[in-house]
Parts: sequence; structure tokens; C-alpha cells
Amino acid sequence: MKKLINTAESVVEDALNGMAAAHPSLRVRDRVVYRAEGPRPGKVGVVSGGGSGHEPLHAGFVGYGMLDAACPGEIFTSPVPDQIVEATQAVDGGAGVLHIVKNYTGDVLNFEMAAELVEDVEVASVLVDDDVAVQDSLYTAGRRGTGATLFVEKIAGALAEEDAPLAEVAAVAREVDERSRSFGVALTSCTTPAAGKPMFDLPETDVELGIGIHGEPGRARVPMRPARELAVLAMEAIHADLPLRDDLLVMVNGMGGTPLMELYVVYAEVAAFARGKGARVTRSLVGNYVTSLDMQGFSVSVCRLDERLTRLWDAAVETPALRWGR
Amino acid sequence: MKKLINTAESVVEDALNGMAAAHPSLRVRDRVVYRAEGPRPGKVGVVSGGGSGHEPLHAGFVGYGMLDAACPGEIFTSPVPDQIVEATQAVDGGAGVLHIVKNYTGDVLNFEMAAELVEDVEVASVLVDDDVAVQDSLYTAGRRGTGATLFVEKIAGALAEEDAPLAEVAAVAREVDERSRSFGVALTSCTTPAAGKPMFDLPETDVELGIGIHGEPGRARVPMRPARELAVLAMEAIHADLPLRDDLLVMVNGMGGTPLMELYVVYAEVAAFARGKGARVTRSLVGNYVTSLDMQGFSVSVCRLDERLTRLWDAAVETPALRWGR
Amino acid sequence: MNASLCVAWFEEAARLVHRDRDRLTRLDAEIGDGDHGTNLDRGLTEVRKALAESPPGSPAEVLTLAGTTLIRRVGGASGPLYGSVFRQMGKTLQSPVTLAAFSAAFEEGVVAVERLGKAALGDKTMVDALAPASRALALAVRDGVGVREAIEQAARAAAEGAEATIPMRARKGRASYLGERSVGHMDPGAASSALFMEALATVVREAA
Amino acid sequence: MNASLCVAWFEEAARLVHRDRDRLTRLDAEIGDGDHGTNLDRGLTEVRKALAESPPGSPAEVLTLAGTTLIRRVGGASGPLYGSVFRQMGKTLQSPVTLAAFSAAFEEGVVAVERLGKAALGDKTMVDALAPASRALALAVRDGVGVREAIEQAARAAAEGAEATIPMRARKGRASYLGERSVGHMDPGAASSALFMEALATVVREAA
Ligand SMILES: Nc1ncnc2c1ncn2[C@@H]1O[C@H](COP(=O)(O)OP(=O)(O)O)[C@@H](O)[C@H]1O
Ligand SMILES: Nc1ncnc2c1ncn2[C@@H]1O[C@H](COP(=O)(O)OP(=O)(O)O)[C@@H](O)[C@H]1O
Ligand SMILES: [Mg+2]
Ligand SMILES: [Mg+2]
Ligand SMILES: [Mg+2]
Ligand SMILES: [Mg+2]
Repeated sequence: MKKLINTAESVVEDALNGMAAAHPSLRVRDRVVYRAEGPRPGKVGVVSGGGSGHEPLHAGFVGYGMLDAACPGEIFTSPVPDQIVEATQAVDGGAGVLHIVKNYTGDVLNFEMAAELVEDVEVASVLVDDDVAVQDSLYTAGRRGTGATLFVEKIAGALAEEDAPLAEVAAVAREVDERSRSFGVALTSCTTPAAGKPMFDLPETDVELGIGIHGEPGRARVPMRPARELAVLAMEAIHADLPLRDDLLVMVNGMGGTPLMELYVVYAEVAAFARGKGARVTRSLVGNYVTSLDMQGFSVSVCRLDERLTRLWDAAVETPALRWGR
Repeated sequence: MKKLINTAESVVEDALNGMAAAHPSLRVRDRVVYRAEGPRPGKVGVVSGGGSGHEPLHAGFVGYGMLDAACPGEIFTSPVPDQIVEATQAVDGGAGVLHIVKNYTGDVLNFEMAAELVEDVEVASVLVDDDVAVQDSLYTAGRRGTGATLFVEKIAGALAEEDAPLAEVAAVAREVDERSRSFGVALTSCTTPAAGKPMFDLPETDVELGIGIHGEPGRARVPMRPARELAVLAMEAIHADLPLRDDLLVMVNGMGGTPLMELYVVYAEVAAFARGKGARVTRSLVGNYVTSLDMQGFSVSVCRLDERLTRLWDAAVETPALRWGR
Repeated sequence: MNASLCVAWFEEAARLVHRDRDRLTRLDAEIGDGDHGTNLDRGLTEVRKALAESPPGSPAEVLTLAGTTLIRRVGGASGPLYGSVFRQMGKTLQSPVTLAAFSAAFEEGVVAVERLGKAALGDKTMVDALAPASRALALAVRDGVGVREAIEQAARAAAEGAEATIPMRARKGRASYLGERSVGHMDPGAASSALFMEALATVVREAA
Repeated sequence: MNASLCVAWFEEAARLVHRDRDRLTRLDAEIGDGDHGTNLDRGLTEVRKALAESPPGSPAEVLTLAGTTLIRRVGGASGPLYGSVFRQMGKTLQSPVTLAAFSAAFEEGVVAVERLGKAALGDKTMVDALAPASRALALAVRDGVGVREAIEQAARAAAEGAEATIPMRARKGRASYLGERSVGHMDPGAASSALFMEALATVVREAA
């Protein structure tokens, strides 16, 4: 394993220092990334967080029209309650704070504990659980939160920017989650700095279907096949759970080690699949947004838009990793 | 080798189809990527191009405030004169067209031939040659064009948007090139779809210093070391050639397979180095912009800004891969 | 049990977890996300530091400080879960700390985890090591077994419980995402729970 | 030499380059960017297609069409360079196509590459195979050597020229970026030039 790090122990800290240096619009303090300008009175604060290793998620989405603060944990490890409490109290502008939490046991527990500890701030929580590779049943921890987290953060952030009340911001976040589904495919494993070797061995001939964003193996291993077929497998899984129709927001997301060129190859197939089902892809995103360290592979996330969600998606956003309209 | 492609032969075509589908602001025709809205009368057209495999360069920089057209060749192969002639004639708004050419024999020859073939359009050419790893001497093809290509395209594009005449747009492009330097480090080789295996073998213990963006081996192979030391090696090479002072634009660029987190780790060290030399990093960019397929590694590009260049850098840009101000 | 024995427990646990860090991480890489060893190692290092900085006067205070530190420093699932075990133990431990008092508090700790994690025996989690350990302690108290022997039995039960997770199909935590593919691997949290009990057995044996 | 022999030349060259595509690409990966084999293979496939679609009436027209097609379809450095060789040959080839006329046109082609690429003998490029081949042809003409033997000598000179690039340090093209590290590898363009001459020798031999 070769990585551009100083030490495995310091990588999260070092990367945060880099972020702070690169983006004057951010302020990093005690392992929390804030908008430099601080909370705006009357605006609901939007806070998210989770393990590091998914960059630009979440810290890259701190800024106008999206998050007020992000709490990065150690690599693949959810943040601790203290960080979340700090962030929540710091971004409250008097209108309460929304926690956007990816549905993993660790994230859920730490955000819950934080919500209990927060003082004098109204907190609402939304769980993101968009990954159709996991059955939501009594026999699992429920569906994982993956790519749709970006959709939830963008759209909830846009509504918060309009000074909507906490209940409404939480409701739109929940609505986006309900209307979104994702599915991921890995060509290679990822390597955490601490482990120093790949999480799993994936031979040259095979791919993992239905992976998460923490280097967990997927639901099944199948022989490698052309991009077109992998894209169809992912889209079939999504379509089976959420029939694709009307207006769609589609993200083809790289897992961190996949070149943009390949993501565009996948996007062409994904868009063709959606068209084939009679749906319209009216908004799209192609790139590395919700990653898994150096993993090669992709995930597709789909959100069924309506007019209001489209408007909120289009609203101005100004963050290190997502920016338009200003 | 596992890649998200359909066939090695169709990868450039398939990716362009994906780009066209994903970005309504682009129009792709006969292997040229244009702004959908076409040329604006009175504006100098800005055209670039080169081998594919460096995405988002160049096609991802087509749009308001940057390129009018990009000509992608096959993987690592410069485009043919026909494409460049087509693009040049299509984007001319009557004020002439600037060719931004990375200094490689193939790019130079094909752009030169195209410039000769173009009819009724005034063409100016600017060579980008920013890579300090190559000695500019009688014994080489001259310095390679790498990361600074982005700086040249952005700043020349901004000036063209202000309806400056061709000579001025060409002059500012040349000025940016003269004020810019780059240096790259590879942790791994890259694999072209056609070759199907890594261009060179790089053991777990070593890195290549002074690499280009086509998977060429570098000038030297040295033992792997912490990010801090690699960043210092790159910055020393740049500083030796162009003393760092006053205001700097700094890009820490990933080679395609490097996670964003690691680039931020490098950025922190690069910024510290510049500060140590008494320079001010007033503008920065961290991400995968000028890549080499799936290669892991980074390059640093530095441009010594003045007030005018800063203003042009800050001017609105709206492309798939670089966007601010609108 | 006095405060210093309780401190020794966490020191020994920290030593064992540090020694087995890579094994725990590897177990977690197989069916989770490969951070359990580093998570607990980091957390127990912080616990040692906290205990050294302001040495608590009673076992209950040791447990509370350890639990709080784990919650504040680990993150992930195991931080809140282990943190809750020890905080709950600290909260409920009666003085003087007889075996019976310890056993009762331990059971409270296990119940806290079961509640927080909504996990039951057989879900392939740390509960599968902790609950058998608690049961062994309770049986030892009932049968009047000596402290040292009782703790040995609890440690054995935890180790066996961890082994027993291998054929299980996970129903909680990340491993549950794998469905059938989680079968055939030991749960990393169960493995670390067995280390906690082994550490306790060691310090009790050495104190005797 | 008539038009069909000239067409046969490009067909045989296309066959050899296709057969050796991976070798050429590997040579280019060692000191360049690993696309020379696919570049030329693609280009010569297009040349065959163009020649089949509108069969030219004279060797000069074959050469011009081949050169133009290479320029229009290959890209990279080798597209314009090889394209210029053949275009220049087509432009200057005198009728009837005697060995002397062919030799003169070939020399014009080589000069065109040297000028376009600003490359001289010893720079570790295709010139190091093409120039010796041209010299061998000229000497054969001077000495009144038969066509078949003359072309064999030119092919041998090209092959030896390609071999001779191995110890050279590159001064042109991508390989020049490597400095000292370019030593010890055959230049891919010189290797493909040797294939072009081998193809010519084969079709001339078979035509005899
Ligand atoms: N819901 C749960 N109830 C009880 N224990 C759980 C639960 N979820 C996970 N665990 C335990 O936590 C362990 C994983 O801890 P760790 O790897 O540190 O956290 P994470 O899963 O967040 O990466 C699992 O092996 C399991 O024993
Ligand atoms: N300036 C030059 N003059 C003559 N031949 C050159 C020159 N530059 C490159 N070449 C030849 O071109 C070959 C490389 O061709 P190719 O790989 O197809 O193009 P590229 O270098 O653009 O990838 C080299 O091996 C060399 O023989
Ligand atoms: Mg974790
Ligand atoms: Mg090339
Ligand atoms: Mg884990
Ligand atoms: Mg080449």
C-alpha cells in the first residue's frame, strides 16, 4: 500500500488542515468543519457527519445552500457525540438544527447520544437509507445510507437557506430519502491506511455487486462484464425497488479510484436505461462524490424529482465540491 | 485490469456519449465537444485538445469563461488535424481562434497541420510547457504541458469572454504559461484499456518522480516517503526554476486514482512550503483535473499571479468541471 | 475488587487489544469495515490516559470514567456500545464490590448494550460474548464459586461465545449487510469482548 | 513498381503491424506512452479501407492516399510523421517507377520527416531506421543492384537501424523526457519503420 499520507494516525487531521488551508470559506475547529461566516439567525442549521474516507462527503459540502457543519470521524468510523454536540450548538441560529445521519449503527448511536446531550437547541434527525442492495428487514441493520446523502444534504440545505422551519426542512429531507435509491459495484477493494492492505481480495476476473461505502464486501460476487451490463444490473436493482418514471435526478458516482472517463461510460448506459423505462433524466451528476478511499467502482443514485425538489436542487450552492448559481 | 468500459476500442466514443448525455450545456459532434450555444460574434474562440485519458481535461472545461471547443484524441494520442480544423471553423465568431496546445510532438504537429488547413479564420497558437521535470534543451522535445494547461485555459477563456482581441488573448495565455510550473509524482503506473496492463512496474516500496501525464516513467525512481517529503520534493523542483514569491495560484492535482483526502494531505504541505518561502497562496484548487487514467499520484502546479491574472482567474466560469460565479 | 484492580483491568485490556489490534481489524475487514482494532486501541489508550490523569477513588468511578471516555473518544458502533456497558456498570455497581455486586452490575451493563443496540443473543454481536459471560458470573455467585474461579469461568464463556459467532448469520451491525456471506467469520466485537474478560481474569489471578 | 504492388505493400505492412501491435505498444510503454501499436494498427486499417474503396491508378496516388489517410486517422506524433513520408513520396515519385525513381522519392520522404520532426540520425526516432534504408537504396541504385536485392538490403538496413536505437539516448519525442533512462530500449517508431521495409521486401520478393 502506498498512500499520500504522513502517518496512518494523523491522516484525518492532516487532510482537515489541508481543507482549511485550501478553502477560506471553511473554518475547522476541534474536528468540526464549519462555514467560515457562522450561523445566520433564523436559519435552520444543517449538520451531517460520519466516518472519513468518503471525501468530498461530508466536509466538501459545507457552505451556502448545503451544510452548516460536518463532523468527520476517523476513517470509516462515525464521529463521537462531542463533535456533534459542538457542531449543533455552534450552528444554531435560533431555528433549530437538522441532523442528517446515514443509517449505520455507529452513526445512529453517536448522533442519538449527541442529540440527547445538546442543550437549548431543538434538534430533528433524518436517517438516510437508500441502498437497495440491503434488505430492510428484521434481519439487518436496515438499508445503508450512501449516495442519496448528497441529494438530502443539497435539497434540505437549499430549503433551510430559504428560512423554512425545522419541521419542513426535516420533512423535505425525509421525502428526498424516500424518493431515492442507490446501488454500488466494486471493481477493487479499498485499503485503509491503518490496515495497509485491501479489505478483501477481488480477483481480476470478478466484481462485487451491492457494496457499501466502507469497503464492506457486497451481496454477491460475479464475473466482470462490460460497463453496459454492470450499469443495467445496478439500474435493474433500483428499478425493482422504485419504479423509474417521470423526472429523475441521477448520479453516477465514483468510489474514489475510478477515472472520470469510465464514469461517463457508465453514465451513458444509465441514462439509456432510464430512457428505456420511459423516465426523463432531468438532472444529473457524474463524478467522485461519495467515495470509499481508493476503491475502484461506481454507484448509481436516483431520486424521483417533482417540481419543488427540482427547484431546490437547482438553487444556488457554494461548497468546495458542489457549486452553482453563485 | 478491470475497467468500466464496453470495449477498449469504443471507450473514447462511449465516454463522449456519456458527457453529451450528462451535460446539456455541451454538444458533441464528430469527436469535438462544443458549447451548445455555439460561437458568440466578436468573441475569440478558444480551442484545445489532446489525447483522451486526462479527464476532465479538456472537454470538461468547455463552457462559459473557458473553452469553446475541445478535440479529444484516442487515449494518450493527440487528435487529428480534421477534428481541430472542424472545431476551429465552428467556433470562430469572426475574431479569430486561439489554439492552446500542450507541448508534445504529436499535439504540436497535429495542431500545426490543422492551423495550415483552416480557411478564413485567423489562428493563434500557444504552447503550454510547464513541467519542470523536463529540461528544456536541445536534447529533449522541450518541457511537457501538464497541469498549467488548466490555468491557461481558464485565464485565456476569461479574457476572451471580455471580447479582447486575439493577440491579447494569446498574449495572456503565453504569460500564464511563462509564470507557471508543475511537477508530478506517481505512486502507481496507469493502465490503458488497449494495453490492459500497467505501463511500468512500480514496486510497493518506490515512487516515480517527475512523471508526465501519459504514464511515461519519470526522471527518477526513489523510495516511497511520507506525503510531506514528496510535497517538498515537488515544491523544491518548482521553486528552483521559478522562485516562489508574492501571490500564487496553487493546484494540487490528482492523477486519477488518488482519493481527495490524500490530495488535501498534500495540499497542506504544499501550502506550508509556499508560506515558508514567504509567498502567499491566494488562490487554490485541489482535485482530479489533469489526470492520467487510473494512476495514483499527484502533481503540483503553481502560477505566479498578478492583479490582472487574479481578476481573470476569479471571473465567472461555467463548465462541467470548473464552475463559479454563475 | 478495589479501584486499583479495576484500573489494572483496563490497563490489561488495553494491552491485549493493542496486541491483537490487527487481528480485530482483520476480523472486521472480513465482515465489516476494518476499523474495530484501531477503534478500540485508540479508545483504550485514551482510557488509560484518563485513568492516569485523575485516578478515581472507587471501582464505580473507574468504570464510569472508562465508559465515558470510550463514548467520547471511539466513535463507530463499538464506542457507544462498550461505553454504555461500563457507564451502566459504574452507575449500578454497589459497594462493597463483592462478586455478587460485580455480577449484578455486569448484567446491567449487558442489558444496556442489548437495549441500545437492539441486539439479542444469536445476532452475531458482542452480546454473544458478553451475555454468556454474565450468565457464568451469575451461576458462579449462585453456586458460591470463588472470585478467581468465577472470573475464569466468565472469561471462558466469553471466549466460547465469541467462537460461537462464527457459524452465525449476522442480524445487527455492518455484518448484517452481508447476509449469508457473514457466516464463517468471528464477530470482531465478540472477539474484543472475550479479550476484556480475559484481561479481567488475568488481573484477578495476578492479584490473588 | 505498379499500383497494385504498392497497394500490396500497405496491405502487408498492415498485416505485420497488426501482428506486432502489442510488441510496438510495449516498446512505446517502456519509453513513451504505450499507444504506438494501436495508433499504427488503426491507421493502417484505415489505409487498407481507403485503398479498397477507391483503388488509385498509380503508385504515386497510392502513396498520397496512404499518407493523407494516416494524417487524418492516426493522430499522435506518428500520424503526421508517417503521413508526411508517404505524402511526400507520392508528391515526388517520378514515372515510370524504376528503382532509381523509388529511391529518390523515398529519400524525399525521409527528408520530410527529418524536417517536420526536426530529427537527425542518432536522435532515437523512426529516422534511425528510415535514413539507413534510404541510404541502402541509393547505394544499390549506384551499384546497379537488382530491385529485389536492393529492397532486401534496405529492409536489412532499417532493421539494423532499429536495433541501433537501443543504446541511444533519445533527443526527440516523448522518450527524450526520460533522459538517461531511455537508453536500453528500441525506439517504437524505428521498429515500425523496419516493419514497413520488411513488408516492402516481402511483396517485392513475392511479386518476382
Ligand atoms: N446493534 C448492535 N448491537 C450490539 N453490538 C453491535 C451492534 N452493531 C455492531 N455491534 C458490535 O460492534 C462491532 C463493530 O464495532 P466497530 O467496528 O468498532 O464499529 P463499526 O461497525 O461502526 O465500524 C461488531 O463486531 C459488533 O460486535
Ligand atoms: N520529432 C520526431 N521526429 C521523428 N520521429 C519522431 C519524433 N517524435 C516522435 N517520433 C517517432 O514517433 C514515435 C512515437 O509514435 P507514437 O507513439 O505513435 O506517437 P506519440 O509519441 O504521440 O504517442 C517514436 O517512437 C519516434 O520514432
Ligand atoms: Mg467503522
Ligand atoms: Mg501518444
Ligand atoms: Mg468496524
Ligand atoms: Mg506513443
